[in-house]
Amino acid sequence: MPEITLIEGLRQAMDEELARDERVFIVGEDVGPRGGVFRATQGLFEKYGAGRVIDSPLAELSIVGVGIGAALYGMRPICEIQFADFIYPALNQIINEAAKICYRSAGEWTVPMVIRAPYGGGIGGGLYHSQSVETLFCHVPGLKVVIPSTPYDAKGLLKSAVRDPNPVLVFEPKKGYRLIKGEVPEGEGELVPLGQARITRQGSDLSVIAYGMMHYYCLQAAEAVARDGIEVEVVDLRTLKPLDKQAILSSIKKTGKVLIVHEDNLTGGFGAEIAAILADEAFTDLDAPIRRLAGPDVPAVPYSHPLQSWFMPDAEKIAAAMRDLAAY
Amino acid sequence: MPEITLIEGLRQAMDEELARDERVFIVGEDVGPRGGVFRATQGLFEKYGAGRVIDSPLAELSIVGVGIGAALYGMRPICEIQFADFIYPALNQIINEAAKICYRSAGEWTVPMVIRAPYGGGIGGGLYHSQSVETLFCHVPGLKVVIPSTPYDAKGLLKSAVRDPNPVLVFEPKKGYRLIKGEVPEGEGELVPLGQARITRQGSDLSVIAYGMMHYYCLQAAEAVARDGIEVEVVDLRTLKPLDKQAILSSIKKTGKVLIVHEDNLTGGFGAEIAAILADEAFTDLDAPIRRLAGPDVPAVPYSHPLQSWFMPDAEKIAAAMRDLAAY
Amino acid sequence: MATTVEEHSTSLRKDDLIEMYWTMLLARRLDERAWVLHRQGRIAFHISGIGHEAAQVGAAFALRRGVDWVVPYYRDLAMILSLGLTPREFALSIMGKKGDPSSGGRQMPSHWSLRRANVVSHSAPVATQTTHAVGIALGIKMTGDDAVAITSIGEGSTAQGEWYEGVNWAAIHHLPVIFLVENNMYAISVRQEQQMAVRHVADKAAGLGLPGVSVDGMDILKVHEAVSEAASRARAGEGPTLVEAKVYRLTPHSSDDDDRSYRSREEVAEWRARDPLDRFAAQLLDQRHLAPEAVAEMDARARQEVDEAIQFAESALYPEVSEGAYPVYAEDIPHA
Amino acid sequence: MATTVEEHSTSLRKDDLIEMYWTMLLARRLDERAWVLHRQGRIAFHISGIGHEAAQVGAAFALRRGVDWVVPYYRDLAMILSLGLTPREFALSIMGKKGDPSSGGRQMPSHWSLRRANVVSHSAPVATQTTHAVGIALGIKMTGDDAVAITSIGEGSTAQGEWYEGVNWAAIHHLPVIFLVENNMYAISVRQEQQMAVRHVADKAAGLGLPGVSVDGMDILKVHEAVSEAASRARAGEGPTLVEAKVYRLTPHSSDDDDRSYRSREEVAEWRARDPLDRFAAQLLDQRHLAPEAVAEMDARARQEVDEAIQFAESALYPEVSEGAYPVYAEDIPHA
Ligand SMILES: Cc1ncc(C[n+]2csc(CCOP(=O)(O)OP(=O)(O)O)c2C)c(N)n1
Ligand SMILES: Cc1ncc(C[n+]2csc(CCOP(=O)(O)OP(=O)(O)O)c2C)c(N)n1
Ligand SMILES: [Mg+2]
Ligand SMILES: [Mg+2]
Repeated sequence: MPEITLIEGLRQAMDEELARDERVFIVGEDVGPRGGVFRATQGLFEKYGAGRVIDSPLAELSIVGVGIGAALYGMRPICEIQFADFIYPALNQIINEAAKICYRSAGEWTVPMVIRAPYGGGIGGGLYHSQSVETLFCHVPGLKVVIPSTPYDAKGLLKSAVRDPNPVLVFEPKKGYRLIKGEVPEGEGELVPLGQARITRQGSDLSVIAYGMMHYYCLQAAEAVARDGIEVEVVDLRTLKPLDKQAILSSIKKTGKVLIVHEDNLTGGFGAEIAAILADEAFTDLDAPIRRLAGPDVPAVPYSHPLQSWFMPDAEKIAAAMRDLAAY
Repeated sequence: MPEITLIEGLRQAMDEELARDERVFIVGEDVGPRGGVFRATQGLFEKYGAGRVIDSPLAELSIVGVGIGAALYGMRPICEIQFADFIYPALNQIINEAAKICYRSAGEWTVPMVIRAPYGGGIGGGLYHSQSVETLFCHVPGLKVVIPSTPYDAKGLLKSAVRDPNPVLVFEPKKGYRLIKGEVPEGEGELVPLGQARITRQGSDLSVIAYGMMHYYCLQAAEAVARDGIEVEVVDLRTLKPLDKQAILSSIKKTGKVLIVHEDNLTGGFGAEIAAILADEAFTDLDAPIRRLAGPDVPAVPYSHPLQSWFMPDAEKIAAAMRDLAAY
Repeated sequence: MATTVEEHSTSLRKDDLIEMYWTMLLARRLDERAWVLHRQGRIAFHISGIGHEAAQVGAAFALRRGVDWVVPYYRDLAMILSLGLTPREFALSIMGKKGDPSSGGRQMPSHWSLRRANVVSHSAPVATQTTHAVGIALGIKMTGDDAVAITSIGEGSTAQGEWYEGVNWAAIHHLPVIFLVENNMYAISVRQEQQMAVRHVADKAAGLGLPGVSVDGMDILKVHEAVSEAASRARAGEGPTLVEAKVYRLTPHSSDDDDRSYRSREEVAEWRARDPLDRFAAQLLDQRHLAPEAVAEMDARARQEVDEAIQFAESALYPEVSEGAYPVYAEDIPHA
Repeated sequence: MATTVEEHSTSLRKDDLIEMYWTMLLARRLDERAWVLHRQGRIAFHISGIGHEAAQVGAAFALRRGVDWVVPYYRDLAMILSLGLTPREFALSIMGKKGDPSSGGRQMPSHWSLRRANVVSHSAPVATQTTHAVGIALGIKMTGDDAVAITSIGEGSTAQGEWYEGVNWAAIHHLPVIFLVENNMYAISVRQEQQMAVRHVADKAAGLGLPGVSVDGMDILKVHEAVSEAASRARAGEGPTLVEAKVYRLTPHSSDDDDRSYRSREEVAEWRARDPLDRFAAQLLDQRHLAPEAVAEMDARARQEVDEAIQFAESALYPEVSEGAYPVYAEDIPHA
């Protein structure tokens, strides 16, 4: 199997879905001849034409709102938000509309659509090109939220998202776009089902729960602490909503200790929900406090290099937190 | 001391602040001659004129965006969002702008503004006139979030919010606007400082943490279970962000059991953060799982009366959860 | 002056005219009854279309009903009746009963959806529907289907960026969509002058690069003509049109409103004298399309249909409590 | 044809003209150096104003600097230099060094703020600044202060509902604000025709009820004149104006962009021949406001200032890690 990058996995997924189903189309800023500012849609405009790879006006709420309308009509839009930081103008459309249409119409109408957005820090993007925004959406019934951390999952999850009959947000760890490589079968790729976490490393001393770029660092950190004899079990959530609660509960049953890692701000981040579930449903399995390692509570990742490093959780900080918890 | 309603407390606060500081002004939909759709600003247009009580265009993002600009210029806007459900168009302004301006300018610019919005269900408002939206904002560094549950606090907290040099969101339990009455000193009222919770009932068996309308029901429920000999300590958060962590931790130290109640959806709600803090920092004080009672995970409160009752936590459901936890 | 039926250029037959009048009448009687039910405490909320009926029915009859797509707003009772909503269904919806076709009792009344008639579910946050209509029109264009989308909105709500973005997109891509603005001069209490600095909503079209027309929305034939023309343009691939219908809301904003704080009784009385229902009746009588007895008979029939519908709904069941939990996701629909 | 200095109606003195030229020149040399530093791997990011300098300096010199309020966007290096930013400060900002006056290294370069000059902090999400300028203008009107607000934006970003809402509000309330649109025909790769269905951004003004003018933004005097007039109107209580300056971005969108995928080299070359810096130099030479030697001397001086600034910034310190944690709230500012 050939090794490809995470972003190439995404590109292949879109290419294959465009070829498979003529209702599928892409819409967003600079997705056409430019191929997207990260080149995720490179070549697709040339292959499928301006009718199916549409350069939108510079206006996120209408990218999503028009996508919803098209989905109501029976199309399968893939909406690109250029950076997750720019998704806020579309929140009314996502939260008040896309998420609620199925319920509010008693199932008469559904919104099969995908919203893709690069997210996360560590790339010198400063406050507005580094944000993690997944938490907001994980709180909203009616949405699904997917964050891949490998090329294989990126391709397989995005394909599943396109075929899903609900609004699905796919947040892509942009720092990993070219950094993370992995094997992906050639040709018509495999689907990765939404809603299933994956244990990417077995261990008995403590469980680490992560997703996206942080999952990548958690694996590195787990290797590092293994040298000190600490065996960490690593859970890659892959889909945050719906959450694979069973996978988490079983891991904690086994290890009794848990560290949750995300780069989004600590307070009220997605780690809080995981911790809350465990503090209720795994209460008797826990033999240490539930620990979270997350971005600090400042408005976003600062630009200047030393400040960015201060903000971002990385393999070293994660390893330190693992050691600390293992010693509890 | 005269008894007044919660909404009258809010009206008095605005009246007094308008009189005190000429930089203060009100802006929102129908806040002028109509006095607001709930009459929170009744009489203020007549008293302070069209220059200080401004009927805005029907456009929430500009209510907030223009408010931010005015605040940058040195004014003290009180922006009214007619229903919390309609705050989403303004999220880009609140999250990307108001919350981040102080940090991003290294403190050169600040945004002293208040955003008020009625929130919550139980009033037959259906999906779009019943939402609880506090959780989104509690996750955003740079914002403060206040939810009063008594007329005294409504007045004192809103006055403090107007004087606060930061963007402060005040969510008002609209079901309690006229239902909740209480004593408030006449004349120039007292300030209630932001960031302090209040123990509104002492108890030793378990702690209940709530805010807004749910706090009101928690007190009723606590009375009910007291008849069965269960002594509940009730914590009214009053300010959700910054959270009064100390108040919560001390209460749990005393009781060892905790139930968190909110009407916002369960998953990823503000209760998750409280649970996460306790599961880490009060781990050794806990002698039962951390329980949450919240709105179910459907998109919002449905309209039809039986469905609304199904959705809303109330004194009865809370009492049942208290009994259940006490018996653990 | 009102258009005479003869002057009116489109091909409305006598039957159409009578059906249009019937629909306006039925809408009016249902709407009036809802106000009564609210005063009696038998329903919790009502938002009214009284005064807007000519604009709505005129627009609806310019569509190929069941073919074209409609994204309405909360004041559009008369429009949705034109498209096939039954009085019984309306009655179920105002009582939050099972069988309400818009939402099974989940949404407030007058938040329409009628799948069988291509009426798309809309919400309460104003102006969100605009981009949906544009997306539908995009879908129509992509599939090459022979349909047109129309979306309605109040003049105040055109202050929302959402509205601007939708219209802009449609103008750029020449999409087959009609933007109908029902301009009743008020957004709850706020007058048009506080919502825009142009005289007519139609003036906004110039800045967006699409045609805009403003018509007397109390004149059903004028509205019918303008929307028919817009629909022809859309079908011919000539792109979107903005149609402004100048109307007046003859009632308070909703059952929660009291309009005395923001407009004079004289103003309301003045507009009441221009009631679009009376006006259309006068036109039809004048042109001898209807005899006075027929008008009276239709009114009696409308009242009876309303009575029957309300009775039906009052004895209907509420949704079961277990229905509250779904369908949050499309996967839950089989259970619905 | 370019305006001659004589034709130009406003009262620019020779000194002003030379200062304007100097500012354009300094902006150009700083900007060019930033591209070089980026290629050398010495800075991480640059977003360029090359081609926009006439529009920006022309606009800035129409303001009472230090009195009027400015809410700029990321391409406005030449404008902010006109308002008092020093080359050293710019150099600090592109390197993310301590002392960057916009953000102390927190924001990406070219996200301006200069409190001492009434330049308000802005962000990356486009169009959010528009309503801020309107709010500032509201504050000016409320206090009766003698000031004007100006905000700039790209033509693509006027597709945002945020822009529309801001302009609409200002038009309704006759606020003293100028909306400057620097129309360079592209939003990254997307051409104007995909952003709007009108020929000129200024055409949008008609739909919003305020005056709109479109000028050749490569002609500094034309821009100066248009903005001066808009400022006079604002000060006279006559409300806002939309000024469109037609320019061209002579570089890729940013150091992350490669513009070859979306525009031809011929097109860029054609516009390069109309470089606003060369054009203004030619005007000044032509009108004998400057001698050729003076132009050369100024250029040498600009290059030297740039060298010096870069050197200064390279040896400056980074922010301390402890600074990352504040100021999240105004209470934290004393520590800053
Ligand atoms: C986003 C949003 N903000 C506020 C409201 C509350 N609201 C409901 S209707 C209305 C006025 C609408 O006026 P207009 O658009 O003129 O329509 P009309 O009701 O007059 O037909 C307002 C402010 C809302 N529904 N949605
Ligand atoms: C809300 C938002 N969406 C997307 C972007 C990414 N982006 C940055 S600049 C730009 C193009 C802006 O074009 P225009 O307004 O014409 O200004 P120009 O850069 O041409 O001066 C885009 C899409 C952004 N910064 N903000
Ligand atoms: Mg109206
Ligand atoms: Mg541009």
